[in-house]
Amino acid sequence: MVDTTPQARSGADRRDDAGADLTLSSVTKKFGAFVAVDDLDLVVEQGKFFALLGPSGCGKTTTLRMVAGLEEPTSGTITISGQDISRLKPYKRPVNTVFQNYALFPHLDIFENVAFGLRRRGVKDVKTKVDEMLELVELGGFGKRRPPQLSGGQQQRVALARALINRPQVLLLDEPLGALDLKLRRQMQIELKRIQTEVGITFVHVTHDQEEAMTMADTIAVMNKGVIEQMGAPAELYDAPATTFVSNFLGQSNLVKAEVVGRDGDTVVVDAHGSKVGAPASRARRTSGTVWLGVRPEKVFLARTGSESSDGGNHLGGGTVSDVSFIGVSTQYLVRMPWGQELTVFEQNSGAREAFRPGDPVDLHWIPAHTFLLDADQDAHAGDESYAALTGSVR
Amino acid sequence: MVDTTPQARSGADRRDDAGADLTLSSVTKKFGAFVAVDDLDLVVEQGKFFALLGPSGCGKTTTLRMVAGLEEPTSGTITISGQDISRLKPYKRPVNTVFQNYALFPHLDIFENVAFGLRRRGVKDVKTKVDEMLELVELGGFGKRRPPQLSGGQQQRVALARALINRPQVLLLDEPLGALDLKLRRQMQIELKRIQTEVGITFVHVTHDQEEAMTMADTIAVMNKGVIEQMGAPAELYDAPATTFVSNFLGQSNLVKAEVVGRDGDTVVVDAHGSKVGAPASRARRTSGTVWLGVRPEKVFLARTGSESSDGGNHLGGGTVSDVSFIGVSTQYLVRMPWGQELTVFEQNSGAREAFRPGDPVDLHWIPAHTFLLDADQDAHAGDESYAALTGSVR
Amino acid sequence: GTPAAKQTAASCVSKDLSSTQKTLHFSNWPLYLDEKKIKQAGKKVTVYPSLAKFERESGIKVDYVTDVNDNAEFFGVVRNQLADCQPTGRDIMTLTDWMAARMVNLGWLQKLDKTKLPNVEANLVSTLKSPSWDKGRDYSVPWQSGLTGIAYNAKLTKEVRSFDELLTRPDLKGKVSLLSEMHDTMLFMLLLEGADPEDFTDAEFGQAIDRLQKATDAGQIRAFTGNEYAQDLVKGNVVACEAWSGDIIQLQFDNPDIKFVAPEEGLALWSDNMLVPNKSEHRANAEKLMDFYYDPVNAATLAAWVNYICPVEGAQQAMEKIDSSLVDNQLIFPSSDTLAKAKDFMGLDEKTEQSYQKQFAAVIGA
Amino acid sequence: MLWLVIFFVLPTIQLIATSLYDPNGSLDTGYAMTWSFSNYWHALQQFQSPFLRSLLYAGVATGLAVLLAYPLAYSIAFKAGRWKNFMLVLVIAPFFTSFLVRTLAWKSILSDNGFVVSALQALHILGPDGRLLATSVAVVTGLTYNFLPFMVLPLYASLEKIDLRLIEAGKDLYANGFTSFRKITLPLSMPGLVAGTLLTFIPAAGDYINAELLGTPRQYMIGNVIDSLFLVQLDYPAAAACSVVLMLAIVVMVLFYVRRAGTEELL
Amino acid sequence: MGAAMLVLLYMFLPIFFVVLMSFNDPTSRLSYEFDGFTMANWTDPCGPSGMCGSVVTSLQIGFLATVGATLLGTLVAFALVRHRFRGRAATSLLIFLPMATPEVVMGSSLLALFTSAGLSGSLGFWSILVAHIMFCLSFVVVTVKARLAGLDQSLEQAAMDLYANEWQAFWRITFPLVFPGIMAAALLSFSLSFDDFIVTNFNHGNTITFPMFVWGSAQRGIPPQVNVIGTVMFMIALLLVLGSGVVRRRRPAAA
Ligand SMILES: Nc1ncnc2c1ncn2[C@@H]1O[C@H](COP(=O)(O)OP(=O)(O)OP(=O)(O)O)[C@@H](O)[C@H]1O
Ligand SMILES: Nc1ncnc2c1ncn2[C@@H]1O[C@H](COP(=O)(O)OP(=O)(O)OP(=O)(O)O)[C@@H](O)[C@H]1O
Ligand SMILES: NCCCCNCCCN
Ligand SMILES: [Mg+2]
Ligand SMILES: [Mg+2]
Repeated sequence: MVDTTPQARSGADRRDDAGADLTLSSVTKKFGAFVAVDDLDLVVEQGKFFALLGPSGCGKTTTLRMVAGLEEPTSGTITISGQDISRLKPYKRPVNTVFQNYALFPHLDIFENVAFGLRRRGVKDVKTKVDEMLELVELGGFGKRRPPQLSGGQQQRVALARALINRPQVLLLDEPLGALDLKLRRQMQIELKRIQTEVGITFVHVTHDQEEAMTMADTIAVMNKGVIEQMGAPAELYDAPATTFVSNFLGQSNLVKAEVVGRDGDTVVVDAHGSKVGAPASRARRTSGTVWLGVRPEKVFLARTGSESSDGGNHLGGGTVSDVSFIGVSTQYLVRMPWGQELTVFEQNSGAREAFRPGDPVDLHWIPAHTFLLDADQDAHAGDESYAALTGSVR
Repeated sequence: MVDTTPQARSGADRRDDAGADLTLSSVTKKFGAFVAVDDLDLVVEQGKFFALLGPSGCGKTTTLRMVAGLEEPTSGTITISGQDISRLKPYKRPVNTVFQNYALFPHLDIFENVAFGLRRRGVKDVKTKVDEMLELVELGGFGKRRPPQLSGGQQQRVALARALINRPQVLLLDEPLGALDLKLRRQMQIELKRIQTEVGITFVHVTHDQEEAMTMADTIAVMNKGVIEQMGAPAELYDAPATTFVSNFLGQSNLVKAEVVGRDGDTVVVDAHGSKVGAPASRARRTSGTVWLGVRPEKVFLARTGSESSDGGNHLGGGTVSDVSFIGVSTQYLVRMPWGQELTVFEQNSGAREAFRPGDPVDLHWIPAHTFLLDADQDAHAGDESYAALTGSVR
Repeated sequence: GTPAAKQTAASCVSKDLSSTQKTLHFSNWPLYLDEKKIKQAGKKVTVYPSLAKFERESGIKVDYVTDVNDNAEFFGVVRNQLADCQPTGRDIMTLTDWMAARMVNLGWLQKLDKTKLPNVEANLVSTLKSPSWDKGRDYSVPWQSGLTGIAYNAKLTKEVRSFDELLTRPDLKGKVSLLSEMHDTMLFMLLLEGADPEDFTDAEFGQAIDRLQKATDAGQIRAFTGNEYAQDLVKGNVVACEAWSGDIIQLQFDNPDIKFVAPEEGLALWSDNMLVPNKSEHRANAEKLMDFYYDPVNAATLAAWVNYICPVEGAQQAMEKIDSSLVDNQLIFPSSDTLAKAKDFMGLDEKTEQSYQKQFAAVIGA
Repeated sequence: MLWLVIFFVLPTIQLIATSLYDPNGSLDTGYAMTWSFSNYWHALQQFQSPFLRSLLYAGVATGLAVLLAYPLAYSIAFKAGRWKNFMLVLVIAPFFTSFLVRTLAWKSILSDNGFVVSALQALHILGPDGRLLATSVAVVTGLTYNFLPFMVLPLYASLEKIDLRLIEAGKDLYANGFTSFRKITLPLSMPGLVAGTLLTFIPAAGDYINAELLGTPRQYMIGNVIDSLFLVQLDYPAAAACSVVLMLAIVVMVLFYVRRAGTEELL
Repeated sequence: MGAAMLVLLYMFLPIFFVVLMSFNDPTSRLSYEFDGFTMANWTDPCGPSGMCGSVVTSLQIGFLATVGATLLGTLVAFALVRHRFRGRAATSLLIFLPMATPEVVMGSSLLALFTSAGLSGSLGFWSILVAHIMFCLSFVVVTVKARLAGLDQSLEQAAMDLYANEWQAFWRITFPLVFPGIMAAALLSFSLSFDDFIVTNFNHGNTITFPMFVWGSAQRGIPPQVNVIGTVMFMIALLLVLGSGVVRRRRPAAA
């Protein structure tokens, strides 16, 4: 459908062109005195799938809007393929957006909404392309309807189609799949990824679906209060979070206060409430003094107290199951440790292992390689907004 | 804050009252010739948390709107606590809604948006209550802003607060947490659940987050094309789906064509492409002829071909790993079977077991109790909209 | 359908409550009554000296309303009521000859009691005593009169002496305006045809219309106007026009270049007449007022302010004491010679009136 | 509704009846109902040119009003910030002086020796004998001026509610300033534009004062004709017939226009 | 914004003239030329007899007609947009007819109506008011409808869901959202009423409005004070908005 030969990829004016490097340098945006985006630096490589994650109100939409040219940065520059676009009009930028609020044109039917960008650029054969695109988002036959006659998810798909059809160099997606059910979301994810890989568009994707970010993105940036806390490949962020915020925001983490007591080759040894625990030096952000000892809930497996030896493995003993909840694929256990802290453990419901009940005495085991150490100066609950609520929970 | 004594619960006019039975009888809604909701029957018990799940456009919002009185049913009746409210004005119904599109009042600030319902009912002490509610949704200090000055997730929280503050008998939630990041969503879920349990409000909750539905709901109804396919407790739906649609929509399922070949006590024995596999009779929707043999991906564990015996367990051999993807907590494997079908297996990333690579020869093992049998007249891919895309996927 | 609008003394009888109700509703043209500013309680207020005097002397409270702006318009305002024999809320209304004639014809006016009008009987100038449409002045008493003639701006054009020049002189092309009221303009067209405006035939009228048509077609005439011609004349948008004498006096105060001429074809004399409509309940009060203004001193007071022709014999002498500069103004007190030459428009029955109006309207474009 | 019925429907019925009366009636004799449909034929025949002129002048004035009003309304809605209300009132304030005073002022401004004419003559746009006053230019100018607020205000009201995010979305989809105006702002302001054109065109088509004061009989519009028939010629049946024709013509045009503009919701 | 300013300038062109003329010292009554500067008109604004009275009358009628027509017209607009009733289409068309009716015809029709109702003797303030409400109504309906068209109904629904009955939903939600339209309609109504001469002239009884006064005095030369009134009206309007703006900006501070 689209020319993707390398020759065709150069020239900033060609819209049907492949993706391009996107750079934000020291970009700041203030609303009055409120700093929504704070001195942001960001490089998204050409043709990459970049995911922007962060809590509500942290400045994701604002960042995208500045890239699209819909908000002017208070300071800083934005470039695409080296060309400074900071002051370029939105319609001059080789960028399209799927808006968080859809922003469908109420006076146009679905077909014309999707055709809008093509018509502006005088592209031919609009009908075929739009029909194809509507099929892709499973809205074939809805072309004649008006936006208010669609369900929420259908509207979101129109917004997606409307941006996607233009195959811009950079596509900004602001929670483009939020209103879709899981199945459809997965399908759309695959479509997005396919288009992105085929055409080499640069995607900047805001999502609240971590799985989405994990599976789709080449790079993830975790944003917090207008600042990027950590950026890297999904597995890297997940396995070796740099801050407590990231460790809590991206997936869940158990963080236990510990003291570094020594070193054993590549392993940093810490003392956590009396137990000696090892962590790979490569995953330690700090190698002396007080640290947060971190491990992901799914890395931990539970064993009835004393039932398994911890040869070579890490081990924290003396816990009591305080809560069990069934969440489909897996079960989530809360385990109260002797020092009062509650730790979380996920157990896949393979049915192969015994399920525990509240009150059962258990030990926690995991492999040292899955341990990470963080600077203890940070709040252990940063990024875990549910902490306060959880601890006050009635369940 | 609220009187929840049983005596106070009667009287349809008391807003600060506890939840109430909600019944829909043969409710149908047509838009022109298009049937959005088709002869729906539904009973939601007083004080229960009811989740409505279904693909985009299946009629969820339309159903809620009819309960709220914003859409008139084409036919059928709706009652609350036995009182027919089908033709009652929206403001006479002890029902509040969190709208999918928020529908915040653009000319009022956040405080006044949230205070709206209280003021209409002449409730006293509005300030304290609103401030409390804004704190609850983590928007303390945002009271003076106007809706367009908030981020998407912040707006959604305002919509939530605006409905919640009224403590209605029935609260309708149309994807109330869709725009929130995972952490905040979990926190809000806990809050919702707490309020619901404390006050005994009847919740009807539309969500695309299956985990949300699973953990929060007392009852889940899976809706498809205006019709409810199955309704029941979360675990019941998950473990014993009644239709291929439910089995695919709620979580994922592997469905393999099989022939019933006999019975062994409580176990129905089927032949699936040459392997004998057993399933509990209680989980068989059909006990003769051709069936779909179903098993959840997380129930299956992979073993290098021939490495484990299948004593008493179910077992399908001769597969080849065709795709591996890392999704944080677990890894998803696609395994191509000798008869060409691709089956899915989830493996928790506990780090305790070896990871497979594409091309590895594997066997699938699972416990017979996790097997279910469905009527083979149905499309195996109903509810799995990603199927077509998946099979056509480039990855 | 609607019934005939004609009323008769028998079909529409009016009571007179003047003996008990000392009030009078007087509808007149704006700025047609002497005014004076006085200080009252520290504020400047405007009063009508002569009217105040009348109120004092007669004990009658006058509700003076200046709501006559245009004869035809005013007719539209009162015709429904008068056709139905219903009250208009007015006791005196001041209308121009042709409109007064129509009212007389339609039987919409109350007959005046001559015995209550001694001053009028005595002092009404003779030229106005017997108009064709109200031979015995049974229904009307002139309020003010005026002349219709030609005015030109001497700074912008050389002297204009006749309507003939107005309609044909090439240097005036597109710079001439005529009055939009049929009677005003057609009177001169008839004179140009050599017909007698006080007695002419339909055929003569037809020829007069044709002549006017020719001039309009030629683009000679820029506009048919109401009172706006005065501004156009001052501004130079027109350099010569058909004009009313009272207006020209006003303009001359400021701009001596504006000249009023008695056209060679003749002059037109018109009056605005006080009339008492049917169903007025204060006819006697109205008669008191009419008679009051026919006292020469009162008449001169009025004339000194409004500058139209005073229809009251003896006012000229009385003017000596009021404003001696105006005594010899030919446009306020024209010689009886001038007045004798002046023409009046023949009274027309309703059908003829309508037909002439139509023909005229067709020429001027509406 | 009752209000409309009493104060409008009843008189309208009376008007239609009058238009069918005997054209030979007079006040003297009264008017008989003779179902004289020929009145219409005569009206159309005799007053064809003022009719067409009315529609033409009103059309041109409406067009000009759109051109003038749109930028103004747009600026007030989107650019005026807290001066919004102030500017709105500025738009209407000139109309608190009297109509006649305004028109006289226009007469002065456009007069043959005024600065506008002199300037145009100096630029050779007008010939040395050229004039503005007493031409159709003056009449259309007057009409445009006097109905401008009727265009500005509804347009403003309609523009003001446009969700700016939609315009942003348009820009994001390659619509430059002009295109996004044409494809998004304009269609979304259509209800206001249609309302404005109706509020301008309809009364302008029936207006006669501008033609009377700023024009000459050559510029007379159907309003002047009706006025004259009604007040001077006292030909009530013809006046009524003309009015009915005017009203019908306008209703037909409105229906057609509103359909074309896709703003049926205004009906 | 530049273009907008030019248009405003155009709209103000005659007004500059009016302001200028308010300082005119005319040499004759018929002159509408600037002959000389004087403050006299400003120190004696009510000089011409009856003028100030007529201004007061016009203001009263303008105000009441605006309120009446805006209220009624808004209701009609809502009925037409929000309710499907029989005869809706006919009613909508009916709304256009008064605008299409030449003023002479409307004025005299109303007069005929008042006369046949036997009210001819008591024409005056109230009959003018009724007439004005009558002809302003269409303008209000059309203007408000334009604003109402396409208004997001989900907001009203949200309000109803939050216990606002129809009336409250209207006042609290719809009204503020439609307000710019209503405001525009009210401004139009006022200017229509304050400027009307023809319809008023037919139904005025013994009441004189400001346009009638001006129209009438034009026959003999417009008194320069008319320009003073024009200027003052204009300034009052501006001060009112500026004033209300100040009040509005203060309110949140006070709260
Ligand atoms: N006003 C309308 N006119 C015509 N069809 C409509 C209208 N409103 C909704 N529909 C259709 O009815 C169906 C059900 O819509 P509904 O909004 O109830 O879906 P939903 O289940 O809430 O979907 P989603 O999850 O996408 O929000 C959809 O196919 C939609 O297109
Ligand atoms: N116009 C505005 N005026 C003032 N503050 C604003 C405005 N727009 C956004 N903000 C604030 O800026 C911050 C960042 O907003 P933004 O929309 O970028 O958040 P987000 O990361 O997209 O959040 P979400 O996930 O909830 O959509 C928020 O706290 C928001 O309240
Ligand atoms: N201001 C009073 C003017 C009166 C004019 N009457 C004119 C009648 C001409 N036939
Ligand atoms: Mg956002
Ligand atoms: Mg929905």
